[in-house]
Amino acid sequence: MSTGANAALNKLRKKIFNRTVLRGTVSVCLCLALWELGRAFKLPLLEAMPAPSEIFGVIWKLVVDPKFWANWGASYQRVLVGFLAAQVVGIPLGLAMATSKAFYDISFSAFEIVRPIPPLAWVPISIIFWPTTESSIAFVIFLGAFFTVVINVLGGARNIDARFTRAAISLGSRPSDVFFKIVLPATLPSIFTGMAVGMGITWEVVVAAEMIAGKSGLGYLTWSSYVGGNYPQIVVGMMSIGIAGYLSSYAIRLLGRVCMPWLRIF
Amino acid sequence: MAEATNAPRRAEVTVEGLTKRYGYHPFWHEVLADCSFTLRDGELTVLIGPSGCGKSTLINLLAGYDKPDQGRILLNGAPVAGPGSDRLVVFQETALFPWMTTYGNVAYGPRVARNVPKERVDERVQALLEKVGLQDFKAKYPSQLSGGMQRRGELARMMINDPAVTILDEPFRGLDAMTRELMQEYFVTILEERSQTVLFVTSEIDEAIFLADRLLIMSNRPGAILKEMEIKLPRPRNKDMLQTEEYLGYKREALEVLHAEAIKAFAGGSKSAQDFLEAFHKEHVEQA
Amino acid sequence: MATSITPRPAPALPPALADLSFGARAWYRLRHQFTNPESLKSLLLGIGGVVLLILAWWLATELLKLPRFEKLPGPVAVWSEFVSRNPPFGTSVFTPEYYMHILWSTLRILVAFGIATVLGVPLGLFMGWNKAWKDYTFPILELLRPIPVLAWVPLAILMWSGREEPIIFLAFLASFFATVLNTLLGVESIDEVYFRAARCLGAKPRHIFFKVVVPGALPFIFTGLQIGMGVAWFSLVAAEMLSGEYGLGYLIWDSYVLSQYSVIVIAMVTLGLVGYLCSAAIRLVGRQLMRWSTRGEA
Amino acid sequence: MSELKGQISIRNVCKVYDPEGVNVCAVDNCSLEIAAGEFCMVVGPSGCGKTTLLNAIAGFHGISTGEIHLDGQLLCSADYTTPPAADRVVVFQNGALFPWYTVLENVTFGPVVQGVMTARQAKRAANDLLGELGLRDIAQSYPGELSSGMKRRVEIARALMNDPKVLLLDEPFRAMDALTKGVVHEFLLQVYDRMKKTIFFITHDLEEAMFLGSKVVIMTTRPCRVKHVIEVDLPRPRDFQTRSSSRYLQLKNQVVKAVHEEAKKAFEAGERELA
Repeated sequence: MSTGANAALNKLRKKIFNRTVLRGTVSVCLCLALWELGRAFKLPLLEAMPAPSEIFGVIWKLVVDPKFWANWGASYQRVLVGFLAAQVVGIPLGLAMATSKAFYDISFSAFEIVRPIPPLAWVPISIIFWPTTESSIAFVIFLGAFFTVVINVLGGARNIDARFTRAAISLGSRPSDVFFKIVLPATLPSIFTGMAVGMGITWEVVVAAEMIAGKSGLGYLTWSSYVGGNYPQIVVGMMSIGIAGYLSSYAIRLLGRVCMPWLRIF
Repeated sequence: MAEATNAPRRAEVTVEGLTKRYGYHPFWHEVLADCSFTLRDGELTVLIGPSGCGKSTLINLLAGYDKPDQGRILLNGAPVAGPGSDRLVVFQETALFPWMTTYGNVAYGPRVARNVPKERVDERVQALLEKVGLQDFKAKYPSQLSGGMQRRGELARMMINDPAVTILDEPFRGLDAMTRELMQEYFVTILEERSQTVLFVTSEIDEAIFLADRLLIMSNRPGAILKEMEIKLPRPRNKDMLQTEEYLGYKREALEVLHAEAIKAFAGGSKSAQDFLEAFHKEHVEQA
Repeated sequence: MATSITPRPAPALPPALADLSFGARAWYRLRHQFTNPESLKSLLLGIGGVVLLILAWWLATELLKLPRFEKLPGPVAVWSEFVSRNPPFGTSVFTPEYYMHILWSTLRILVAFGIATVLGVPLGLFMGWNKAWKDYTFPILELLRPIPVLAWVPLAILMWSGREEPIIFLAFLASFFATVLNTLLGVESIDEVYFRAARCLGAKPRHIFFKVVVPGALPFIFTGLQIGMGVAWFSLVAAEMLSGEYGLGYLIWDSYVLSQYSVIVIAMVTLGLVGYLCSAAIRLVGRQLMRWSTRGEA
Repeated sequence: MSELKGQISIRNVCKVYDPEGVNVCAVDNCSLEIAAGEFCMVVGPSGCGKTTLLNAIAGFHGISTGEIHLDGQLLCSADYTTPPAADRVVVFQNGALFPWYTVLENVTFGPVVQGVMTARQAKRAANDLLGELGLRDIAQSYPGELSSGMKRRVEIARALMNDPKVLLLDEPFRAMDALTKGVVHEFLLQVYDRMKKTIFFITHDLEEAMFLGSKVVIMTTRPCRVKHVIEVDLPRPRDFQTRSSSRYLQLKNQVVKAVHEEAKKAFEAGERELA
């Protein structure tokens, strides 16, 4: 075979079979074993937890159950709506605050007063205000991501190296050129940071909101398993939330790589 | 030649009594105080001064990014109101836009000007990239280029706009000694060829004398022009000239002035002035 | 030819204003804030923004009684509850209950945050310092991290028998992940050159740990602690809403259930304020511990 | 002064990196003898592999073939590397003073961690050394408060505090302007004249090399190999006047051309590599 293919194969082999991976596998296996034995030997804390062996049984039952996947769909839908709304409102707001000093002055202090309130503290107000449970959950999700997005966009857009905007002006740019060709691309990394962090918060809020007030979704599944005494299903619910959250962040990272080719290489 | 413009543009910049303060009373810093000088048409003027003396402020004022508190700047007799494409700044280190390829960076000026047909832009960009030896790198992003290549990219981006006045703000800062030397020789050939009005700002005395037609020495905060020197080394310049008696004479003369300034800067708490003072002490006071 | 290497003595600092007292500087700064048209304008605009926000709230809820908004508590109702000696809903600056709630939440945060710091900082430091440690622990951390802390609620209730423990456990968990990961990042951000310098000066591993790793990671550790404090409050509120007897989160939920809507707003604002103060305290400690970085810039 | 220590002999050293299965030869069959107490300058374009050599001597990484000896003892070979120790102290390119310690704490770091002095002894010794080198006034400052020239001096003092056999300097004055460099050069020369340590000094600045060194080793660009060795027989102690002596100019003219050629080649090769 060609040496190139061989080298690539070697590289792959090195990537998979090395000490780091081995050690990681060992420790994860050890943890699983401890968890399993914890239930059998009634170790403190672990005693009450459903053991991995019980969980596997539940997983097989759930994977073929369409209702389980409907919960995934419900959570994703909420996340998407709240998250997108936060981007659509937050990014322009952050950019506006960064580009107009007067607007920054007038809005920033009000913004900073509201920001430290944890998003979940808004739940009751949101329930009172919005007509349906669904819309009130969406509103809290929106709030969770919104503040992070605005702060990140604002920070990114305000910290653009003045040399870039000045160089652009010297080269004959109009204000619209400066905004679209300089400010926007220069803020893009911060926008994506904000999105990634916001996505994390979004999932936290979705889970909590579904537990408190939901009728469907992965958070609801987890909570109802607890209420219904189906303890292994709690862990499956948690795992599903973890995987779903991870997939969402991964999607954002992927989008970031596509949108910012100049950061890709080094 | 790509930038075969019709007639050579005349550009003379006169700076009169420029004063600029930052902060608030009584804590304001008077960065420039009654600073006056002229950039003559077609001449390469080098401005040198201790670090933190207000050189960057002066550049911002000249380019129109900032407004002076007193005094005025005249370009061919007309006052400067704001930034304009007749004056172009090449910034410290590099200000190539990291999100554009080399090609995109060089083509930026004509693209936003929107008055040159696309093919013509392409032709000029290609020619300029070739001239600075970056034709193979036009699809690369600035972070993929070496320090020297980034500086040449800047040069191409500057030349395509063909500004009447070019302001270079310590463009070689952050390069290693060898690249720096190569870049100095490279820039001097290009600038000699263009023979337009150029203000080159630096804090390195050797670099300053090597490049200059005229040397302006700036005082420490608040900045003003302390001394003007005509550098009459023959052109085209080369590095061998740095050994001549004539050059050493210029250097000595400039250092005397800078030394007095560095003492003041040091007294004002500047860290880098300390190095300068010691260097001067070694080279001149002990020699005597 | 002089042979001494002595640098020339530093001339005395002449700037007339350098020795002004802190108070005088503060006074001038304040005066500038009010006399300089630019800063006065932004100050006024800032105040105007807050006033506008409250005004809009008042207009929507109490004056115009817009649809949907009319159900929300208005600023006047909230304020009158808050400063009343005999509040209709039982929560104001004069009632001990108000302070009990604050105290309970703060205590829980302190315990959870304290444990998270005591466990998380050393773990992060070890992980960054020793490759084997990181290889063994990092995958577990990475597997657990994507699970939102609040998804742990049911499990936490199962694991811990008491009423307090699950709440504290959740706040701890949130803050723990932030602390560990930032500490790890901090150690990995230390320039390799410092390790090399220490080694060629003869430092043994324990010296490298205490004299390079710990101080070098300090800036990131404090960033981690700040984030940790934020998320600890975040999950505490949720946990208190779900189960609890005291605490600001409980107060919010309880007031909602009892339809004492103005108390919700009081609790929310208090929550924001207390959370902000906690972060400010961490910042202050950080600045004290890292004087080398602030002094260098002077 | 008693007998000098710190004789280094580098014999047929090769260093091959293996990033992703592609062999990159950084140092190729490099041999060099440095006498005890010699001021040896190694000149070559940046990125040519000089630092690899220095790191091998310091013990930061091993070598692929060949041997390096220090005072007759094996320092490293293909299958053995002596870990870094205080007999070979490195002064780094961008400086490695611990920013979280004061100058005094930085200087006492070595003896205290090695356990050869108590903290108090070390403090006294450090104060003496700082005084001797004219740095006493800044003993309580943090590195962030010092000018770049001062920082390098403190770093050299920190190295000397350990009484090393060899000082390894890795382009320590790289980012300095010409004037500042001049001061630190004289500082280093006076340190050398007083302490007579073996110095292994990497630079890409030929002037610096000629001015400081007793021996200038010129390296080729990747892979790194010895191209010329020039004995600089300028008298010591040297000072700024040395630079204008006829012997200096003569020696300089002799080597400038050859090196400049190598430098240009490296510069162009570097650009080609990026393409």
